[in-house]
Amino acid sequence: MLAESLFFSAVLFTIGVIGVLTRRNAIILFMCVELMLNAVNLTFVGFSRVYGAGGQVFVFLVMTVAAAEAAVGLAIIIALFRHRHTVDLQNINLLKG
Amino acid sequence: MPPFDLSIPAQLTAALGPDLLLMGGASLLLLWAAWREPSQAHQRAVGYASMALTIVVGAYAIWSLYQLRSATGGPIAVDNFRWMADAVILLGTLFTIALSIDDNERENIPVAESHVLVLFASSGMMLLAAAQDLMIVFLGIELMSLSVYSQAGINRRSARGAEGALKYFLLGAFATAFLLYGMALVYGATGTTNLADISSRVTRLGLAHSPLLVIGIGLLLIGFGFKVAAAPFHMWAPDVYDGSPSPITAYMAATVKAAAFAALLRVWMEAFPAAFAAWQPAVAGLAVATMIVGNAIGLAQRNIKRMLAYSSIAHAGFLLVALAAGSTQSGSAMLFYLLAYTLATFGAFAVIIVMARGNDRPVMIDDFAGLWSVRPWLALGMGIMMLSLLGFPVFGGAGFFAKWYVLQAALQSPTPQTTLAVILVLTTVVSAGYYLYVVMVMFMKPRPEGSIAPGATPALTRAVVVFSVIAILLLGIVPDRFVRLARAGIMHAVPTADAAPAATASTAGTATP
Amino acid sequence: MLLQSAVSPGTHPLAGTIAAWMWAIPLLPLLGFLINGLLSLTAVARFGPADPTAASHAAHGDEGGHGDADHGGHHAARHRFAGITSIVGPGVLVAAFLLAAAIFVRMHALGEMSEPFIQQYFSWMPVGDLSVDVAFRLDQLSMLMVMVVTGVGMLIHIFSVGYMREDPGYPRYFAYLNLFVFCMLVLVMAANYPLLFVGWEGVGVCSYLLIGFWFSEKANADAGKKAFIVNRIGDFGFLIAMFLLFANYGTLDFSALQAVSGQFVFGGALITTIALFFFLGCTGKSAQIPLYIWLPDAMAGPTPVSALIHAATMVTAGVYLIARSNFIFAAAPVAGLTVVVVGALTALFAATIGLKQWDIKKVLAYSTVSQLGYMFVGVGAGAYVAGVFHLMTHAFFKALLFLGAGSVIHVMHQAYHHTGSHDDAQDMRNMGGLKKYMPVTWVLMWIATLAIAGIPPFAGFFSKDEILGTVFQRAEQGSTLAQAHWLGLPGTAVLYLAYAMGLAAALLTAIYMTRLMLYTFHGPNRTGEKEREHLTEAPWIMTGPLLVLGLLSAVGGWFNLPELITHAIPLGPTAALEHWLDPVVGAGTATVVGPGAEATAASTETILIVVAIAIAIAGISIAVAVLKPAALVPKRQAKPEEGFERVLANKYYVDEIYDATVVQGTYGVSRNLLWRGVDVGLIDGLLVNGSAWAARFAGWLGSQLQSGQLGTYAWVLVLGVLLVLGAFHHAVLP
Amino acid sequence: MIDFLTSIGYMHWVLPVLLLIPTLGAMAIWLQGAPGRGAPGADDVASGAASVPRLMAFVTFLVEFIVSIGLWWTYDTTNPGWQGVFDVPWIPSWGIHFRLGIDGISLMMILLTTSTMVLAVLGGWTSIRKRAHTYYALLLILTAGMLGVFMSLDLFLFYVMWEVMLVPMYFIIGAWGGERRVYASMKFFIYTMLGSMLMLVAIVYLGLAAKSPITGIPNFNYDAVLEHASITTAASFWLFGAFFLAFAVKVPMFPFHTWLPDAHVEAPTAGSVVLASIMLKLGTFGFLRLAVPLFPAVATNDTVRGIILTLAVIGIVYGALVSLVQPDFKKLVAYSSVSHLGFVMLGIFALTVQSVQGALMVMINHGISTGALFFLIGMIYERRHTRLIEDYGGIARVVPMFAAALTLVTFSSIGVPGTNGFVGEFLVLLGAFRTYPVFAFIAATVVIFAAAYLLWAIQRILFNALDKPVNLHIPDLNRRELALLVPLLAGIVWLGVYPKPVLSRMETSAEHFVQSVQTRALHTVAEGNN
Repeated sequence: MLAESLFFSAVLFTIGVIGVLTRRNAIILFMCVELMLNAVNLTFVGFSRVYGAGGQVFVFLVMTVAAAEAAVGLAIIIALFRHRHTVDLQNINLLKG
Repeated sequence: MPPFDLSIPAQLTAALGPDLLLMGGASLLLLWAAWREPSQAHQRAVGYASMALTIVVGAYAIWSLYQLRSATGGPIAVDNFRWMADAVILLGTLFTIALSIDDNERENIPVAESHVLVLFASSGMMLLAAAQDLMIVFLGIELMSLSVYSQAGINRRSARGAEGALKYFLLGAFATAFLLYGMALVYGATGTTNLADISSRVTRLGLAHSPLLVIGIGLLLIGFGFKVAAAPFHMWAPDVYDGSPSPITAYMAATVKAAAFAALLRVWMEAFPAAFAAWQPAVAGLAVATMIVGNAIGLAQRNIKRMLAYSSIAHAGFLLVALAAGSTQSGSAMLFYLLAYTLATFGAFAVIIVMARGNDRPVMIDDFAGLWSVRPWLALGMGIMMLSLLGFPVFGGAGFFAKWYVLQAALQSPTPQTTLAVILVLTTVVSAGYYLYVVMVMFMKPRPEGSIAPGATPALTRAVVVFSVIAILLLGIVPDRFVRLARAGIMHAVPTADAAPAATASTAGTATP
Repeated sequence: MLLQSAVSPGTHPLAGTIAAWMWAIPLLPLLGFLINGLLSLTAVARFGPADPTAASHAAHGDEGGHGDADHGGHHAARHRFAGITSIVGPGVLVAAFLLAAAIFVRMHALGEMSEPFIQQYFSWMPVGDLSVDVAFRLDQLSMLMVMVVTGVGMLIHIFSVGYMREDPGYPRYFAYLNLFVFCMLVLVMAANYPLLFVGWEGVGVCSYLLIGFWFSEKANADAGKKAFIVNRIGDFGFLIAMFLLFANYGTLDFSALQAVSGQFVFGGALITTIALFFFLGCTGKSAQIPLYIWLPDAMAGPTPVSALIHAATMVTAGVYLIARSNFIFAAAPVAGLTVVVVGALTALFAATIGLKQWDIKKVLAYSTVSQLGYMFVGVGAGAYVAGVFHLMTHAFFKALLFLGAGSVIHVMHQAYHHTGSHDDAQDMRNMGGLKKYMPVTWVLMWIATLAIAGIPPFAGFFSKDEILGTVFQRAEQGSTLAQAHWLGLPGTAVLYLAYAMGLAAALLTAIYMTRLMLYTFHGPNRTGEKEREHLTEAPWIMTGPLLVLGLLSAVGGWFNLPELITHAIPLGPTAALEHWLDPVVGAGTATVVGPGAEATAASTETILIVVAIAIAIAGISIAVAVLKPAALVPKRQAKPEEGFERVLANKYYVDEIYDATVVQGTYGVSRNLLWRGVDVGLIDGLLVNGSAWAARFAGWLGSQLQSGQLGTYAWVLVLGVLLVLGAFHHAVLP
Repeated sequence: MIDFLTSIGYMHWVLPVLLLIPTLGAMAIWLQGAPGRGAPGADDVASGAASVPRLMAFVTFLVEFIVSIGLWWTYDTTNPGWQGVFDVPWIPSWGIHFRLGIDGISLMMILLTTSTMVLAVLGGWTSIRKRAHTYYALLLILTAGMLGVFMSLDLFLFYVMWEVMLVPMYFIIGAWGGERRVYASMKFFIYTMLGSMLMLVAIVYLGLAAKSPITGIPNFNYDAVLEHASITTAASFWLFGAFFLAFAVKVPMFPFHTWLPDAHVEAPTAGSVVLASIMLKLGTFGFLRLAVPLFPAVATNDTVRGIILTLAVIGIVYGALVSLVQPDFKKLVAYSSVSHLGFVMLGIFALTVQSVQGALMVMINHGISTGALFFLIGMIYERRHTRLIEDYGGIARVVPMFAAALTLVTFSSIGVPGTNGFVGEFLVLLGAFRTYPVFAFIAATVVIFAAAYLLWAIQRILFNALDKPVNLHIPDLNRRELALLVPLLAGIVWLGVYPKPVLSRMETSAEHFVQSVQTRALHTVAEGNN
């Protein structure tokens, strides 16, 4: 089971990465990141089967933090939307050089 | 010594007293901040209170430092390195709040919570400095990052601020995922998240070549590399620094970096010394790339905040050299460097705050033209900051000793990093191209016709500049006391990278501040 | 006193006598230099305002003052310190000469003096095993030179009082002239090569200053600079020779070197190289091929300067140097032959140019070059006495010729000055028939002309004859020179050739000198009608010294009469000079002559003398027969020369060739290749600014990547992930 | 004199005091007026605001000079070791001491510095018209830095002092310089820094190589590094290279010289004088003090020596040839410095007593002569605001005193015997000829070119026709300028005629240098063979 879960989580993680690389919408991008985090959670859980509860504690920590992150992130996206009326990242390049 | 038992209140306060004080105080201040209508007076009052809290916590941390307590193992480190790092972090916090109070007023951001956010971020940083467990590292990083993400966008009227915050947040979260994955793999390889246990298991089980561990270290390096803005994970930094309010930029450039480096060093030195050979080339490569990228692109900047952003990237490269050396000196060199860098960065940003024009308009280097003729003291202060960042002796004060220390660490390594040292100094020469450009513009260009003199320097901002200048110059003349303090801050695990376990106990045990 | 504190030990016969004062001989002119120099500066010093920047903004109201200080010597009033200078300037020379004469008398009274009298004053450059002292050496050779320098110098100083008194730069002139004499005395009295070099360069500096004395004319300033630089080429050789000596023999002191001269490998490469480099120095200072080009230009200086520096003393320093270094040259026959060849070539070559010059001073200048060639033929052939003898007689008659020419120029100048004409006061085509107006000068000039042409019993005859005779002897008798080979030619052939060239040059000398006399003093007068009224004899202060020199030119030969003559007519002591100089150059001469040389048969000697006289007379006759002073037209109406005459008048275009190749070549390479190419282009442009540009460009490139697009950042980040993980690759592999 | 000085313990305190005086002076001047007083950009000379700081600076420098002059007598010429040693721990954790001391070489350099600086203030008396306070303060700091380099007996301290000089000079060029001052100052700074930064690495390396085996603390003490640093042969080549680069830039040796013409041309008079007279000597001093003694085997290695000597000789000839075609008089003198400093390098690396002594003499002489040349250029520039040679012509008629001074200085620079210039060049060539005749031979050709470029230049300035009306009313030297030139002219003649007092003070040190380098080089080679 360990190998499968590790492989699966790696695939999930990669999908997340590809998503980040290819999508242009801030919210979708953020979702892809969440996907990556959850992939990692899966890894932790997988390893927990071998090593005991430590990994699972970590998973709870990650979930909590991810929730907080979502709150902050969405707030930031809304703040930006108020200025630019878009969340398409291609149009967001005031800052460059 | 055995680890502290955190369930015993006395030992808990011994191990986490300053952190708890800061978190508790910050929570109370948050309530107070939210209690009243937003106003400049309120913002200022909360700011003062935050500063007072910071000073108290700082005093507590320094007092702890002099208690000479130490413990090995456990999730929380109690050693001099931690308290020293705390002191540097809290100094940055104090500066940030002081500058924020003035900057909020000038930019008309009556948000009292901004100071509290700084306090929360700092408590995350203090956790990072103390973390001896990957979980604590993660917790600290996220606590710090989330607060700083919000900080970056605190000026809600600024489109640039919002854009910066978004970029920071998205890329930060993205990088965090790598960091986390790295932690998972390390956990998978060793079965523990405790740094000391990781180290002992790597040695005991001969895991130095285990793919899981090695990939895990690599991903951790990426995560930390993002936080310290090492190339090629640096791309966020210039944009975010550019968009954020100046005090926050300074905070990100100096203090966030300090905390991230403290954690990076601890993780690397305590958990992975046995894998030195595995990670050293990568860290060295990262250092080289960062030094070159930061200093080269810095040359092309005309916006001073972006210039300082690249400068900050370059400094991350210099600090990575100390890490790549993996010598007994690395830790203390890094601490000293971070202190000097904090002073110079905050000083520089304080001047930038004075020069700001508002209206979301970036401050350009050419805005400093002829500053000497209208605000000579300010120009002088900025000149000293620039020379300090350049690492120039006497006139740049502490900056030079910082660089000297890093060089010494690099060359004193069991595998002397001569190439890194040479690249360090050569890229430093390149950096002279942009630091001196600022100096040149201030002192050698005429003030453009019809340009308005910058407004009066607010008291706190001035205090930051004056304090930084004096501290930099003093440290540049009599650094010995601080060198000894920084030396005492070497962690117990560090010397194992030297493959000299016998020295471990003696260094940590006998060192006195 | 510092200078007396370190006098050499008192065992020498001259110790404790008047000779102990020999340090004062050069110091007197130095004193004169200081006084005159201060006078000169005091007179013109006018302190500027305390704040020159502020002053320069508001300066233009201040008219007058500086503008009238015309150094051209045409319209200015007499210098306000002229009186003091007239006394101090020549006075120090008179004193120096009297002192020198007193020492000479004392020395002469000693009879034989085998060891030089050396005074050490202080240590100049004591470094490690090098010890260069400031020390003067008085021996027979330096005594002779001191006498010539102070004596002729004194006369020319006196002459200058008349010649230069109206010049606004009068004290400056005497300051330079005194300084020159000081340097020349250091040169001849020095006890070691470095100190000799001090004098050697010092006279060059003074020559530079005096040639460019009227510096407002670009040509004069150019001439001074040219003289100095060309001399420096020679000095380079001198320096190398010194370095070679020190590197191989560890000393530069004459006595010490003479003591180790036993170590010299006769005819060895080292000693030959040393001698040749010394000779390179001589070609510069003494205007020999290929470095003679500066001397004719040097005539831009005041005429007494030409007489003193560029005829009588400085230019003969090379001859002195070889005589002084006879122990080196004697050991290097190839170098000796080189000296002979160069000397003979120069003598002939310069004489041909002298044939077609119109400027009276230029004729004399080429004549000087030519006569110097003779001297080198002499010293090169190991006839050190003959060379020095000719040096001395030449000093007399050439000084006389120059001063006579100076008188003529002075008078012409005065005449033009009165009428406001701007014609060339030195061009012989503008003169003619001056014997009517300047009879004394005319007579004296003829004496000098006969002397230089080699008509007995005038001085030049004896010295020139001795040189030519010795060269012939060296060839005939199988001396070391004759046995050596020069560029594959046997030494004998070279010497015979040199003898023949010497004779040819003697013929030409007689011709061009007669030409000079005919065009200047004979025939109809070609000055304008108005000018003619002002033509008159120069004042006595000028003709007085001429008379003394005339006397010396006439009887100078008595100093060293050949045995052949004294045998026939007991005129005086036989070969007095040879005996006098024997302690200094005797050994060197003996080395050159080699063992087993026989005396030349009296009959051969007689034939040589007859040939020489015949050639001199032939030259004069040809000139008188061919040249038609009456047919000359003034310079303004003259047609340019044609054919080979033109080549001669243009001095074989040597200056032009040098300029086009060496000078312009150096400038071209320096400007276009080194400065613009290497410095500005390669080092600064490509490497320095190029690397700065490259760094900036890299920065710009990097900042272009910083596009502001989050997508790009993410891609770069992931790329970084791959790179970092790749960097860990090695750790996983076994 | 000696008794009096001994009675006040002169040698014990003089070195730190020499550093202290200018530092305090700088602070006093700056606090007295800058940056508060006077409108920026105002003409401080005209308004009188400059009179106080320049007087303070002058007095400070005069005091400094008077204090330093005692060294002339108290220096013990028989003692080859360090004298006047002052040693206090500075950063003990890093094994860094504030250790000062002098030998005969640094003695002369210190005296050259203190005397030149007095004149340098006089030279800028009226030409520094803006921000006078800061200018004089910087000049004093600069002096402290330069003196510090000459005195340092700790590698770290040496480096610090080395860099300390850089900033004041950067500002002096950049803020008070000519039209292209910004470019020139930046180039100067970065060029020099590039050189010195690698030296920094080398110094750290050396300090660590000499670290205490017990405490592990590095040791930067010069003598300790000299005696105890254990360096492999390969490393010593690299380290020498680092020092070489730092010093070669400063000297400057061909091809690292291109910062010099720009810096010289743009710097104000005192800046040019300090650059030429003192700062360039720091490079050659660095070779004498650090690069060669620390790595004798490398410095005497045939290839390395061949390369350095080749560069030196190229510099000698090249500098002279390029000088020949310069239209700007200051630039001409700058390139001539390249040539002269080439002689110093030739002398040092020829490694004979004569050549080293000669090199030291050239260092002093170049300080005097080129300093004087820059003063003179500054004076005429102040009057006419042009440095182009072709803008002058025939001015000897209107400024005879200036002309006389310039002519004498020119002769000195050409190396006419009887002036100081000859003694140095003669000794260098004479000494070098013993070991490297070919190099010396080529170098000696410069006697020709030097005459050519300088005489041609002064001819076009002083002589020829006075054909430009604007030159008709140039005022001659004023009393201050004359007073400043007289010591220099006297020095030119004194050192040309009687250099023995100077030579004898440097002799022990020069001999010690040559001998120790040669014996230690042999020793090192022998060790390497074993």
